Amino acid sequence: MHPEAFADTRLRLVGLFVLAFCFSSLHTPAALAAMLGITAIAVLYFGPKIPELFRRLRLPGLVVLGLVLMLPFASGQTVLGTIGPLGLRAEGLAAAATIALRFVSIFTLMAALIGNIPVPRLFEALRALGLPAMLTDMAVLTLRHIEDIRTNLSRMRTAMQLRGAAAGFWNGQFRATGWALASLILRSHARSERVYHAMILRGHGAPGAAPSAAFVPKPADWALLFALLAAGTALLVIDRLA
Amino acid sequence: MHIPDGILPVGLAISGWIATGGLVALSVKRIESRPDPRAGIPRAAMMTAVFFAASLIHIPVPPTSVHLMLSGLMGAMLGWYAIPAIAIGLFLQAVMFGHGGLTTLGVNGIILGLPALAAFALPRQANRTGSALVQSAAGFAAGAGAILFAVALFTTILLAGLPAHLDADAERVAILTLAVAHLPLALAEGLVVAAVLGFLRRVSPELAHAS
Amino acid sequence: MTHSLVRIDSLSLTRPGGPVVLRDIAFDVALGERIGLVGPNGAGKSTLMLAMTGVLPATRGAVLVNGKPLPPGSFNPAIGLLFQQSEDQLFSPTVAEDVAFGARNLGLSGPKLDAAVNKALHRTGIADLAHRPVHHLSGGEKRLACLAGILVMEPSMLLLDEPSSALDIRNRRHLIELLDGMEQAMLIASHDLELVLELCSRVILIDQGEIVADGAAEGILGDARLMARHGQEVPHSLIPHTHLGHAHTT
Amino acid sequence: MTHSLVRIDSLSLTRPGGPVVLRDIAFDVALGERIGLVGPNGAGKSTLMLAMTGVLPATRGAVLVNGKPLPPGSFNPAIGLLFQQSEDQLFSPTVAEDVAFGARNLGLSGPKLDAAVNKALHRTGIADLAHRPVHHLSGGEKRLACLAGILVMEPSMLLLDEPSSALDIRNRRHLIELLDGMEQAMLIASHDLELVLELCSRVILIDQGEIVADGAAEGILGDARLMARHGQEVPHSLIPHTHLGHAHTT
Repeated sequence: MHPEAFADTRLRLVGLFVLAFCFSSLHTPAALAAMLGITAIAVLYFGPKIPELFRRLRLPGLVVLGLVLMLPFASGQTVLGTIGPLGLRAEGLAAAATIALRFVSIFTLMAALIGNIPVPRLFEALRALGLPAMLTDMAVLTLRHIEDIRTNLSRMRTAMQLRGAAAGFWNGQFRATGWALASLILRSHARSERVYHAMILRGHGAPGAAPSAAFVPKPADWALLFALLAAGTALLVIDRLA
Repeated sequence: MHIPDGILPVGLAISGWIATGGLVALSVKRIESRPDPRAGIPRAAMMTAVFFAASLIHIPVPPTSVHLMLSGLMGAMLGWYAIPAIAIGLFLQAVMFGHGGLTTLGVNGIILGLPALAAFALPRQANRTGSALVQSAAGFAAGAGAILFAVALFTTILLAGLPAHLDADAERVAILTLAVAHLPLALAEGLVVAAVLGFLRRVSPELAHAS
Repeated sequence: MTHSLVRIDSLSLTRPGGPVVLRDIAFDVALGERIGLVGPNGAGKSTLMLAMTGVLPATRGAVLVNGKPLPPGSFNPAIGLLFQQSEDQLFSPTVAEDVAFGARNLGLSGPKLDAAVNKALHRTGIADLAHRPVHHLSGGEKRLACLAGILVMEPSMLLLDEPSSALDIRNRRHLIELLDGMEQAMLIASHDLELVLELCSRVILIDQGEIVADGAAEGILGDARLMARHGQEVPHSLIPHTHLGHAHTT
Repeated sequence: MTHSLVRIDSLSLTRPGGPVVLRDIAFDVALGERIGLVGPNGAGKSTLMLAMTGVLPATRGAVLVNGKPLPPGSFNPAIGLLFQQSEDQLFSPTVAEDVAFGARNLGLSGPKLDAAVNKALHRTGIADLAHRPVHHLSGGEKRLACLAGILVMEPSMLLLDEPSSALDIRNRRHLIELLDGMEQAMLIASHDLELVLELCSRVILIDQGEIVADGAAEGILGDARLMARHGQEVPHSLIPHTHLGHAHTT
């Protein structure tokens, strides 16, 4: 909603980490309800689009869904009722609900706080927070290669298909798959070295380089960090008292 | 085989971050003691991107399909660089696709990282013996073993971390189901990794194994 | 000979979200005919070629080989596609293994497979490279290895996407002579108009997914106004020497 | 003007295990001079260019810029290299960020950085692309973005490795005109001899890592026997029209 009001990705990342850990420590219904409220406020304020949120939620949601569906039948002693041979149990049901709510809230919080920030910017912030340069260098190069490698891989698979590669993997195609992957690795490796050369030729890692992005916190950044930390503290208190 | 946010108790999630942080610090130290630590960065970045692209390769396992993980391959080809590479890969998967999680990134780093390191050691030993058959077997073991090791870690951590304890029967069923469900993936991954490493040994031996 | 080997029957292709679209593409290819496909980047040349193989299903229209419509998505060895980047097409450790790939998928094995591979290697003149690792070949050798990998499937038509790109002059010359000696029908997409002029008697000019001109190569490539309108230049060998004012002859 | 801007002083390069080697390469480049570098694939053109930047350390000999030897392995913004494949050279999310990369590494920041980036974008005519994602650009736009990323470091010499490869005719023409208007000295490695002829007054022909000829562009490129011996063809625009028997004029 107000992306231009914030400039300092570092503070936002710190706030996100602290609050996400607070979320994952909550158990009591009151605290979980408060967590949902905070998540809702974050969504309203930062405005990630709801359909987009659901689309992103699909893949990781499946893993959680499996667990959430299993727990009420497999965990706990207090049987609430039976569905066929399965007993629905209170403790399992509570655990499942807790997990589902925490998962959705952290996921949504992440989308709201950093979903709009370009990934390279996140790594600049992590670098500024003290992550070793080797890791951020590696990350920037990785980002550089992802699109490339995906395109190359899909073109190679088209070429294989045109030369009659059967769809079946188990039908002896594992060797072709491995070979295609190895060919992809070879050509990508040659390219990654050229890219790295090109970066060094343009002064990558040269002494005297200006910092890539100076982070200057605005008052709004501090206010956001304060709000996130306060929200986390409040949740922990509610969780203890309830 | 990524544990999402919200499942594990916060203590376990924090321990995971500490363990992975320590492992990354150790790796960076090992890498920086080399004559030219930057030389391996392009390869590590490229393999992290391949690790990403591997999710495009679907292996049919009726009634569904799985995709390649390649953590064993990363270990074999990258050695110590595999640890920071996996950490970066997990962070990217979490922020770009919501796959895995933020609070559980540390735990997931251990689940994939330890098997990768094991896969680094294994083919390297086999390489010294020289026999092509032994090397292929080692490649298969690196690929398949990394999956099975990761499944074992995943299951252990998940069961230890559930907020409510399962009864013993359910626990046994869950472990068995997960293990059996991952057998085809382990087999597929072993075959593919053996083929990849075999290809690289023939064509570009210096790429096949990390130094 | 006017037997129509391949017929493109008002082919249209809309890609969801993609900007490149084919609109009502229609032409016939006679047995052994060689056609140049010319047009600016993004005109749809590569897309047309993928659609002709059936790997990209058309939104409307059809591709007919020997009068029979090509079922999209299936394996159609009758039409072989040479990719613009050789590396997209090479995925085996050695040249011989790579060439064998397509033949094996056609069901060949044992001595028959070896014979087919040998024949393809000899036709492209790279028999001596058979056991060399693919990734140590030069650009020109890679292009030939790709070509052998397609010829081994005995296609009746070749689609060549920028065959001379990234080749040096010697390799380009060699490739031109090789292609000139082959009996297959060809569709050659290229910015290398001199190559088109040497190999093709007919040229199809496309722009923004539509056929703008289809006719004799020299007529189209030599039409400065038509070419300029579609971002092309008349090849040097067709430019009349203005200081003497004479018209060119080939 | 015969001030020697860059001197290559009997440079030799042996790569452990690699087949390409440079032997005793020596030539001078005057301020603003444009030299074509011509030769078959594998002759050592790209290697020579990498060695001239200092990123590939020479086994023997030296590269001198304004009389001072270039320390290998260091950052030498005076010599800018345009890679053959634009993709190798682009690694930032947007065009403006990519162009800023080199300038920032020279220590520029704030308004000075912005001014330098703007200047480079305007010189290459891509100011309107500044905030476009690099990977959505066309081939021609990518080439220009790479060029802007080098110009921002204010080099006094440009090394261009196959600058027209993978460009369509319109973009190639645009690039030629752009380069023709620039004051930097250039070494242009290319198989596109018409481009070399348009831009360069001098040509260096290398084969197997050695300089075979160094002199006036038309003299070397028009020498059919010399060119053929090193796998080259005389460009069409230099071929006399034999049926009339007249010599060419440019």
